[in-house]
Amino acid sequence: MNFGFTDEQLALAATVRDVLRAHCPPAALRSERRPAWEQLAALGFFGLLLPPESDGLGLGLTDILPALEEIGRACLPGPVVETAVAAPYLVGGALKLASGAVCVSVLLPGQVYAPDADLADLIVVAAADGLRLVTKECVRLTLRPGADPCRPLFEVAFDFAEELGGTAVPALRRATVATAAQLIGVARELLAVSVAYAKVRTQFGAPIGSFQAVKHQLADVAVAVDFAAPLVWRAALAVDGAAATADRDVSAAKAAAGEAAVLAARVALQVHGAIGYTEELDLRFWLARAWSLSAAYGTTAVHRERLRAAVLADDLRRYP
Amino acid sequence: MNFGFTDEQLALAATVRDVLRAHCPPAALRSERRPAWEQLAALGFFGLLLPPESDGLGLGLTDILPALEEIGRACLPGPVVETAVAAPYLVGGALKLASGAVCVSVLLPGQVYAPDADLADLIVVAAADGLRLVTKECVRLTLRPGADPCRPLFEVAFDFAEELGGTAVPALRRATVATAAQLIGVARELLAVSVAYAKVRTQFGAPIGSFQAVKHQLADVAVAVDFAAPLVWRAALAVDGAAATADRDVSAAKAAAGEAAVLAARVALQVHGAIGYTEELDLRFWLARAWSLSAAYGTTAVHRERLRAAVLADDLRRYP
Amino acid sequence: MSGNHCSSYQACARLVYVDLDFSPAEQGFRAEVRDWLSAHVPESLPSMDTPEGFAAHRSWEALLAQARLSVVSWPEEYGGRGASLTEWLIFEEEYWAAGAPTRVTQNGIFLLGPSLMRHGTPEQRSRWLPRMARGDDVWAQAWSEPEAGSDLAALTSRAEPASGGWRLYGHKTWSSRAAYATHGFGLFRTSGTRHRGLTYFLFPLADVAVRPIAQLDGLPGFAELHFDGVFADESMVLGEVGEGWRVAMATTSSERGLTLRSPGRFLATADRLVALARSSGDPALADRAARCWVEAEAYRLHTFGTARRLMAGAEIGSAASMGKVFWSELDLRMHALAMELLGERAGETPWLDGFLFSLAGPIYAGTNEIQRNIVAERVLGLPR
Amino acid sequence: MSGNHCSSYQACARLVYVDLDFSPAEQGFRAEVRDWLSAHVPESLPSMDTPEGFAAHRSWEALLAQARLSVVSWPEEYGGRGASLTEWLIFEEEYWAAGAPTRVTQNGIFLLGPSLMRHGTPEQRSRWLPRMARGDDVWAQAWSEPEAGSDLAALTSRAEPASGGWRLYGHKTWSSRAAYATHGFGLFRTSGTRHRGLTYFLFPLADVAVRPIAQLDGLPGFAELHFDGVFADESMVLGEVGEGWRVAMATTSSERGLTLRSPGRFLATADRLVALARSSGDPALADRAARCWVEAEAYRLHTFGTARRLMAGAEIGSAASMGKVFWSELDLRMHALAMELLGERAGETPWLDGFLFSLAGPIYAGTNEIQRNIVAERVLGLPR
Repeated sequence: MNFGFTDEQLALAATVRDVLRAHCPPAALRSERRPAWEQLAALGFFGLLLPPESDGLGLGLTDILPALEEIGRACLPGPVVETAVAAPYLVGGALKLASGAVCVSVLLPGQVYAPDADLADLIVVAAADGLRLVTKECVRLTLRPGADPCRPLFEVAFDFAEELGGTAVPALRRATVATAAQLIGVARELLAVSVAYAKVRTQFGAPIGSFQAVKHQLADVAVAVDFAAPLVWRAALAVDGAAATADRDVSAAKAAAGEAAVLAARVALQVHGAIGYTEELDLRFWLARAWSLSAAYGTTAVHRERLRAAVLADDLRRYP
Repeated sequence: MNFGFTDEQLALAATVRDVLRAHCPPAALRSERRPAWEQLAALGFFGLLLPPESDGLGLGLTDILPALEEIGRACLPGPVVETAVAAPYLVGGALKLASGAVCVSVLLPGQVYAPDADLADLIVVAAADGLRLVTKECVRLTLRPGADPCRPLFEVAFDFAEELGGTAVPALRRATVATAAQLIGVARELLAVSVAYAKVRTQFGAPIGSFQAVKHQLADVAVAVDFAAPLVWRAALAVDGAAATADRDVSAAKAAAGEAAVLAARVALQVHGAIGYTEELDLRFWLARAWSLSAAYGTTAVHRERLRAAVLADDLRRYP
Repeated sequence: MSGNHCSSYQACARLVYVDLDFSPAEQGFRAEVRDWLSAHVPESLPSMDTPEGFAAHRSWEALLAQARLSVVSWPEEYGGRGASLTEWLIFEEEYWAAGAPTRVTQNGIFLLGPSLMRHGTPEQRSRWLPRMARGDDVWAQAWSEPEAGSDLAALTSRAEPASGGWRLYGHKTWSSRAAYATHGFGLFRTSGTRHRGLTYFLFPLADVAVRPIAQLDGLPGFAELHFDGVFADESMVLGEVGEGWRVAMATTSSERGLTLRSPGRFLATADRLVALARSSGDPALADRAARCWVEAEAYRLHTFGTARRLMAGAEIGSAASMGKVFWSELDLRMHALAMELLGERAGETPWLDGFLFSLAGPIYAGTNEIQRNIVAERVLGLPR
Repeated sequence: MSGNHCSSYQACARLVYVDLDFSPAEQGFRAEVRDWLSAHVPESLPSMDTPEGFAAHRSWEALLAQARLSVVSWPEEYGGRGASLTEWLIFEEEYWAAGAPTRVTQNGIFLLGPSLMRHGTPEQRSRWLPRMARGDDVWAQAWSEPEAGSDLAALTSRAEPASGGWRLYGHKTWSSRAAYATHGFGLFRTSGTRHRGLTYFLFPLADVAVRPIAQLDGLPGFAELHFDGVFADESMVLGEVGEGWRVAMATTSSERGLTLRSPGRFLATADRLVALARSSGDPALADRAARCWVEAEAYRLHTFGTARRLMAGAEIGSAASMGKVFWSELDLRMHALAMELLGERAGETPWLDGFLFSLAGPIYAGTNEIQRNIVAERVLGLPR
C-alpha cells in the first residue's frame, strides 16, 4: 500500500510543467493551435506509453497522470491526449508516433465529434463493424460549434479508410481517465486564480476573500477537487492493471473530476463577477476547458448512469 | 386572479392560533396527548369541511389552509388532520363528527401505519377490496417505533369491521395537502426559533447570527419555505376544484413542503449546536414533527417519483 | 361522502376562495397576445451585440410597439395599455413561450422606465418614455465602476456644475448594450460620500467615449464609458440633485423585483428542459428536470401572490431578494442540466449561450451573496 | 496493439507504480481480524447510554483487548500491536463491515490517547494507557462550557494552586459518555486569557458533580460537569502548566484527522445504503446511493494517501478540515437518503438513530463553518 506518486512520476510532471510554463503561456492560447508540441515531443512525451518496440518507454497511464494534470493546469491546446494516450493503443505501430511527428485525433464510441481533427494526420474512427484509420488526405471535416475555442470539434466524413484490428476499449478507457486528470488540473488552476483574485479585489473596504460566503465557496471547491483526484488515480491503476472494476472506476473518475471542474468554473465566475465574462481575461480559456472536457469522452450524466448500473448490479468490489 | 388568502381565511387562522397559544403551549407537548382538542371542537373546527347536512360549514380545504399552517406551527399533537380533514370524506355521516366528540385515525393507501390510533374511536382502513370502518372495541394496536413522540404510529389488526362505500382518494388527497400545510408551519416555526437563537447566542464575541455563513443558511431556509408554500395553496385549489392535475399538484406540494421542513430542521440543529440535541429543549418536538410529517402520507421520494412520472407523461398543464 | 359533499358546493361560498382563475378579460388579452406573436415572431435574429442584430432587434421593438405590446403595463399616453400586473405577467408568459427575441430595450423599459415614472418631470416623461417604448432610443445602464461593483456606493464618477447644467467626469464599466445603444443613465457624485450626494443623470452616448468589451462569445455585450467633461443640461437630471441613490434604488428594487425576470422566461425554459429530458430516457436526469419544472411553477405562483400584494398597494421591498436568489439559481440549474443532457451537441442549440448567461444570474442585479445578506438582515432581522 | 503492449509489461517497471495493493502481512492481518470478529461480534448491544448497555460495551472492549484488537496501532507495552496506519485502517474497515459495536472508549483512545503519547510522562503513559486499552477506565472529554462551544478559547473554568496540586472550579458541558465514564480530561485556566494560560487536567469523575443531559432519544449521552474545588495532584496535569492549548490541539487535530472517523464506518454505511436503494427500484434514489458509495470510496482512497504522508513523517494539519467537511456531510447525505427510502419504517431500523447522529457530524469536533474557515484561511491562504 503506497497510494501516492513516486518521485519519478512527480519529476516527469515537473519537467512537463516547466516546458508548458515556457512554451504555453496564456498568450499562446490566443495565437497558437499546438503550442509546446515540439518541446513535448523533444521530451519524448508522445512515446511514454508506447512499448519499446515502437521506440517508446512502455510506461503505464498511472506514471504520466501527474503530467496530465499539468497539461490541464496549463490549458494546453491540441490533440495531446488523443496522440499520446489513445493512439498508442490504436495505432501503436504507426511510423514516428513516438516522435510526435504524427498528430492523431479519434472518434470512438461515446464521442460525438473528433477534437482538433483539423490538426490530425490520422483519425481513428470507430465504425459499426470495427475501427477505421483515416488519413488527412481522405477526410472531410465540418467544424461544429462548441464552448471551447482551443478544442474545436469536427464532424468526420471520409471516402477511403484502412481497417484496423483490435478494440477501442483500452484506448477509450485511457483517454477518459487522461481527460479526468486534465479536468483535475483545470479545476486546480481555476481555484488558484480565483483565490488570487479574491485576495486583491476589494469591495466594502475589504478583500472579497475575507467575506465568509466567498471563503466557503472556495473551500468547497478545494474539497471537491481534493476528493475527486484519488478517484482518478485509482481509475488509472485499475486500467493499467486491467482490473475487473476498470470501467466502473473510469466512470467514477470522469464524473467526479467533471463535476469538480464545473463547480470550480462556476465559483470562479461568481468570485470574479462581470470581469470573468470578458474576452480580455485569460480565465475564459480555463472555463471553456472545464466545460468542454466535462462533456468529452462521455458526459457526467452518462458516466453517472454507468456507475449506477454497476453499483446496483452489486459491483461493490473495492480495491484490491 | 387573486392568489392569496382572504380576510376570512386569515381570521380563521388567527382564531386557531390564539386557541393553540392558550391551550397548546410547548409544556403541553410533554404532558398531553390531545391538547386544545376541546377548544378546537368548541370553535367548530371539526365541522369546517363537513357539509351542512352533517352539521358542518361545507368549507373547502383552501379555506382552512392557513389554520392548518398554524396547527403545524404549534406542533399540535393528536389526529387532527385525520379527524377534521380526512374523516369528512370517508365517514362524513358519522354521528357527532362535527362536534369533535368522535376521534378518527386512518390507514389509507401509501400509509404504513395509523397515526395516533390509540386515541381513535374509529379507524378507517383501506383493505384490498375497499374501505373498512373499525371501531376501537374491535381493534388490536401495536405501537411501532418512530421519530415523533407526539405522533405515535400503530400497526392495526381487527376481527370485525364495517364495509364502507366510496373511495379513499378525496380523503387521501386532502390529508396529504393538509400535512404539507402543517409542514410549512413547522418549517416557519423552526426558522423563527433558529433566528431568535442566532440573535442571542454569542461566540467569538458576536451573535452567531452576525456571521455570514449562519445568515446564508437561514436565508436559504426562508427562501425554501417561501417558495414551497404557494405549491401547497395551489394543490388545495386543485383538490377543491377537482382539477385534472390534482394528483400531480398534491405530490408537488408534499415533496416541496417536506424538503423545506427537513432543511429547516437541519439548519435549526446546525445553528443551535449541541443544545439542539437535548431533551430539555422544546426544539426537539418540531424537529421530530418535521421528520414524521415528511414521511407521512407518502415520503418525499414517493411524491417525487409521481411528479416525475406525471411531468414525463407530458402533464405540463398549468393552472388554469 | 365526497359526492354529497360536492352537491353542497354552494355552501362553500361562505368564504371567498383564493383564486387562480383568469378573468374573461385576462383570457382575452392572453389570446390576443398569443395570436399576434404566433403571426409575427421571427424565426431567429442575429445576436443583438452585432450591428445587424442590434438593428433587427430594434425593428422588432418597433413592430411590438405598433401592436401596443412593447410596454403593456405603461399608461396609454406613453405607448402602453395600462395593463394590470397580472396582464403583464400573462404577456410575459406568452412572449417567452412563443420564443420571441430578447428585449434590446429592456434596461430602459425595466430599469430607467420605473424611475422616470416615479421621479421624472412631466416634460421628462413625455420626452423620453414614448421614444423608449418604440425603441427610437435604446438606453444602457451605467451603474458599475471598476472599483464599485457590488459596492455601488463606492463610485467616484462626478458631476461638476457648469453654466446651464453639469459636466460629467469619470469611468463607468459593465454597461450592457452600450456598444450600440443611443443613451445612458447612471449615478454621478455631486457632493458628499457613499450614498449621500449622488445625482441621477441621463446622457446621450454620442457625447461619451465608449469602449466596447468583448464577452466570452467575443461579442461586445458590455462597454466601458469614459466621461471627460460631457455636458448635461438641467433637463438631464432625474429627480432632485443629491437624491440619486433614492431614485436609483427605486430602479434596483424593481430590478430585483418583478420586472427584471418574470416567470414566463423560466416557464418556457422548464418546458423545453422537460422535453429534452424526456428524450434522454435517464430517470435520474428526468427527476432533476421534473424538479426544475415544479420550481418554475412555484416561482410563477409566488409571483402571482406578489402581484396581488403590489396591486393592493404594498411594496415588494426586501422580499424581492428571495425571488432573485430563487430564479437565478433555478435558471442556472436548468441550464446546467441541459448541458449534461446535450453534451458536445450543446453548441448546436441555444442552450449553450443560455448556460453562459444563466451563470451571470447570481452575479448581476446584486450578487446572490448580497441578496442573502439582505434576506437575513432585513427579512429575518439578523444583526449586520 | 494493446496485445503487444501488454506483452512488454516488464518495461513498465521503469517507474515504481503507485500502489493500492496490500502486502501479504497486511492481508494476513485483515484475515485474522475478519475471522476474530465473525466469531465474536455480538448480535446487538443495548445503548451505551444505559447502565446495562454501558456495562455490555465495556465488556466488549475487554474482549477486544484480550485479542489485542482494542488499540492495534498502539505500542505493545500499552496493549497494542504497533500496527501501521494502513493496518489500523484495515482494522477499521473490518470492524465496521462486521457491524461491531460503537466504541465506548473512543474519546479516551482517540482524543486523550494521542495527547498522552505525545505529552505524557512515562509514568502517566504506563499508568493510564493500558487501563484505557482494556476499558478498565472509560474517559469522557470535557472541552465545552456553556459560553465556550465553537469558541473554545473563551472557556472560564479555572485551576487554583493548592498544596501538592490544584483545585478545579467551573462548569463544563456536552461531555459525551460522562454519565457513566470513570475519568475525564479537559482544559482549565491557570493564568492568562484566551489561548494562553490554559492547563490540561485529568480527573476521576467520582470527585465531580455530574448532571446527565438527556438527548433527543431521552438517554443521557451528554453530561454537565460541575467543579467546586475538585483536587488534582501534579500527576494529573498533562504537559506543561499553561501549555494546555497546545496539548489539546494535538488532540483536536487528530480528532479532525484520521482517528476520529476512519473510512471503514462510511464504507459499511454506503454498502448498506446501496442494498436499501437496490430494493427500492427508484432510479433517482439509486443514483444518489451510487454517488454516496463512490464518495465513501473517495474518502477511503484519500485517507490512504493521507496515511502514506503521515507514515512518511508529514503532519495532516489543516488538510484534516477538508476531511471533516467531506465525511460529515457524506454521512448526513447517506442517512437522509435512507430516511427517504425507509419512510415510516425507519424507526424499526438502526438508520433512524444513525440519522440523528449523522446530523451532529457537521457540529461536533469543530463545526463545519469553522472547518471551512480553516480550509479557506490556512489551506488556501485567504485573509482572516
